[in-house]
Amino acid sequence: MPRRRAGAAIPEMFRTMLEKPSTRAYPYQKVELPARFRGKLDIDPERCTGCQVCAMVCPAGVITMIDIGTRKVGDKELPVKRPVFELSTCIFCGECVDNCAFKALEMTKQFELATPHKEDLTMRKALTK
Amino acid sequence: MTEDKPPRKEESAGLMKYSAENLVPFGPIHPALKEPEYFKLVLEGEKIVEVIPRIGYVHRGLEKAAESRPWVQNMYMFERTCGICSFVHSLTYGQAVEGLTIYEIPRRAKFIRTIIAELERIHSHLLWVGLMGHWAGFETLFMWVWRDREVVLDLVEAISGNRIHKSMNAFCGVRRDMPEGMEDRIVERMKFLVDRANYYKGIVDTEETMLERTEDIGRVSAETAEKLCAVGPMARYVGLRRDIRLNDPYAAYDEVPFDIVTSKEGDVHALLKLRLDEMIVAANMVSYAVKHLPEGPIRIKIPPVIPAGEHSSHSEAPRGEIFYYVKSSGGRTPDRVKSRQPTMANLPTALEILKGQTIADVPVVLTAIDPCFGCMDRMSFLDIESNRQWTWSGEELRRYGINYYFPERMKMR
Amino acid sequence: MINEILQAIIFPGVLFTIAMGFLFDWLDRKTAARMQGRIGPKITGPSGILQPLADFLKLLFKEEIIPSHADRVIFLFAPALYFLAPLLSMLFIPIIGPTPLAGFEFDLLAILFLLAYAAFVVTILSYSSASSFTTIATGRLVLQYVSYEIPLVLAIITAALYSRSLSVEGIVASQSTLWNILVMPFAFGVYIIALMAELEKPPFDIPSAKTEIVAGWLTEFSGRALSFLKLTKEVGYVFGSALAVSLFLGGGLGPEVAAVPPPVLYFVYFMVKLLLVGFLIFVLKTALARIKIGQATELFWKILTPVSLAQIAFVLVLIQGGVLVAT
Amino acid sequence: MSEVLLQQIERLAADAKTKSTQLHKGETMIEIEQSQLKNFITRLVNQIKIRHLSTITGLDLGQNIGIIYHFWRDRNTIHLKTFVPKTKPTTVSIVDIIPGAILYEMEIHDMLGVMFVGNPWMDKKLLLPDNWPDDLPPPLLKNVKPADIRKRLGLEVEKK
Repeated sequence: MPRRRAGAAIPEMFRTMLEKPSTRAYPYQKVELPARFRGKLDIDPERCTGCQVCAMVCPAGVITMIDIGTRKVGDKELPVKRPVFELSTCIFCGECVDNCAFKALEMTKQFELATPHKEDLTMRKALTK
Repeated sequence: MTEDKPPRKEESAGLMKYSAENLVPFGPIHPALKEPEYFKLVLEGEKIVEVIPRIGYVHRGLEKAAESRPWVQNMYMFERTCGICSFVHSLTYGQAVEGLTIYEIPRRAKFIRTIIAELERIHSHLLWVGLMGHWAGFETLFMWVWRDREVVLDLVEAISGNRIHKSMNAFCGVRRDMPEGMEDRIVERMKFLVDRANYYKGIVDTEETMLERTEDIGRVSAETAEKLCAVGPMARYVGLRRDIRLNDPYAAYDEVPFDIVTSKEGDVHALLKLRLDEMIVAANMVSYAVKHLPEGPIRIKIPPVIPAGEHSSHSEAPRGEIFYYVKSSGGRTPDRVKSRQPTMANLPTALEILKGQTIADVPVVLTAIDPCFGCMDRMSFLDIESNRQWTWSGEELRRYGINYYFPERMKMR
Repeated sequence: MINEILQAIIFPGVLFTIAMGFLFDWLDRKTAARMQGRIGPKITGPSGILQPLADFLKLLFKEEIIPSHADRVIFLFAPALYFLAPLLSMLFIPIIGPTPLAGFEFDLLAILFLLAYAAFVVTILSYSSASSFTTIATGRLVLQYVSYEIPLVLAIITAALYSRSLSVEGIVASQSTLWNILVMPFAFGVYIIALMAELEKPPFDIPSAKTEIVAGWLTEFSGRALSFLKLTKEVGYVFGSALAVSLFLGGGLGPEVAAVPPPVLYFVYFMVKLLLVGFLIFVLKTALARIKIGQATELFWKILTPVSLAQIAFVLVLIQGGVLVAT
Repeated sequence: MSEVLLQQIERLAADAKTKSTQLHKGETMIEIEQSQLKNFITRLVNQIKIRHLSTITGLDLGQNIGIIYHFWRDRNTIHLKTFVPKTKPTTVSIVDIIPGAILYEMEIHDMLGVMFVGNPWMDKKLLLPDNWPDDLPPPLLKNVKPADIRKRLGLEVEKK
């Protein structure tokens, strides 16, 4: 049993004092993000075909498909759908990105998403196309 | 005496034998508890003779929700049962579901699962050691330990892309491979963590004030702990060799050499040292697994329909045994998912330890089991109080509050 | 006359003391942060030096809530009474010269009285807010007070005995050749430990242990009262360290200022010693975990009281034997 | 080791006039009559020394409520399954054999309404809110919809 004494941490305290502090002064000093960081979801409207796979796998119900018109396949009229993202409920799992066969979805490095208006986090980018 | 008063509804029947003066509430909001839980302490003077738990303040109804969601979505939902041991939840749920399929998990995926699970254990244990310092009033230990915890979190972030909810698991594999060229960095960081853990062991062993707070507190006999089905560090600190990694290996635990740590002392001080020792073991396991990572695929894609059947799986989370039971009727959604968290299993032991202690020891003992009440509460249904208040306007809420606390003032208006 | 009033109000009187309180708060936070690997205050002023002032002002403008069960009179006025104690005591400490602002022949007794007075005010203050947390805190406060009071007074008395004076001025003057700490190191140690208990610094932050009883006796206070209570604690910190400097470290005396000290050098010496004593407390406070009230009582009664009694006996033997008599 | 354990379990199951099925490697499912349950668990604990109860699962099986006791030792998991009719959901408590089961039984009582005779805390709620009405069905039954319960309690939050 080692000797009991009060103040066993003092030598280490002085050593720590001489070292560089480990705090990162975040808003003043930007954080370096790792290559795999999963931030805000982004969509490339050019590539999206409206196949609905992302909406099916999303665990948080972020993605809803909206009809934006119809197209003719043979003699049938089929609806054309595009996703709308309710990013305020996104859990950043990246399952939709993994499942997108057309590589239309992507997780950006953007993480400063706080906003006073919830509507700001609704992404309707794909609808405009 | 209070006999002539009608008992309040919540304390009816079973508690009649205790008079109201002997009941001391602990929680739901208490500075020692980071999450809302409620314990009714029945006292005899300063001594506690009976503790009645009342959990369920942060329940979200996960098990019911799981029955209406596809298998894959459930994995992410169960990962969010807990913010600290998130990976091991998805791992166990994944294993339970994988047992129903015919696919074999690739060996590389097993190793990656082991690495992440052990990193998570280091992170969880460091968190607990830091919190123990915080609760004992030793802020410096708290700050240092949490600073070192960043090392693990940064590694996890580099591997999985996120610090807490890793979303690494998929059925029959993992979603992301280990990044290129991380091996040296991980081994070097693990060495650093082993050094730090050894240093902290020295501190908790020699620092007089820390010893005075932790020694001889929270004792329980091995027989009692075994009878009460304690799991994880709570079982090992009284000498039970109960560790699922060793008893029933999953992932790559049968290929990575390690030995579990047990202690005979059975007090909070022993628990502190045991957790630091386990951290060292885990760090060595990570180093070994990274060096011996086999080549091969990391994932097999499986169809979204899981064959009918029932299967269970358990694994060793940082806090103890996590248990999942799944029943499938061959559809896209599970029939039943049962999940049992380690805090739930350790609670009877904690209640047993509390009996006979004084009120001053309640926070220390409850902390010792590393409670994660958020995990335990995954099960129930609706938070009636808060929901009802939610629909009120601010003025209504204020009036309700005044009426609740000062009914006489409301009458005067 | 004007000069004296200005001295009492601005320098080295009330305003200076309060400013020192803020400085000590900042130093405390900054050193503790650096020892724990953090940065500490950073934004307000250079290196965050104005942060304590900003905190004080912010609290000053916050809403004040009075609990319905509280004793309103005591709850509202006792913070002001408490604030007076260290401020008044500070006037007896010689800071810019060997003569304090308001010294008299038995001012050490006045200081002892003010120490007891502060403890008494805190106790009724805590008791007046009448919540379960403050009730526990009151019990702990009183128990802690009766534990540390005896060693603290014994340590102070040791210095007075050896210097054969009951005024701070006299004690400081008697140390021109030999500082008291060299004769009575144990008394100094006991004084520092008892001072930490008085200031409720870890490991003696038992009456305000935040993880056990929220904020202890401060729990029910808010707004103006809270800002002044916090300031009082910091000023008490300055006063306690200043008293240690005067009693054991020779006040502002040092090389070149033995006989007729020029005020500037005296002040510089005093401040350096003051900061050193403050730093000693910062280090101890950062290095230790909180102990339980029973253990604190045991420490003071079973260990520190005998130690300070032995120290007094040792000093008496020195005086009787004619060895090392102070000038 | 594992083989011996398996044989012992099978012998025990044969004694109880029920049969054990191998679910997967190391997992044994034993369906057992309610009346035999306590006897079986006593022997499991005392003779084979399988003392650790992982948890108790309750599940809605339509006509019946299934209660599964999950035990394990080393690489063997044993699921003991009994059935309780929904019309009279009462069974015996095993708290006197395994005291650690107390919270699990309370949980099933809250969630599926099964009464465990012999559990001292059966009159208390563990997870459900204190103001949960007595006439509401237990929430984990299959025919109970979360939306219905919300409506019944008047909690339906109107959407803007």
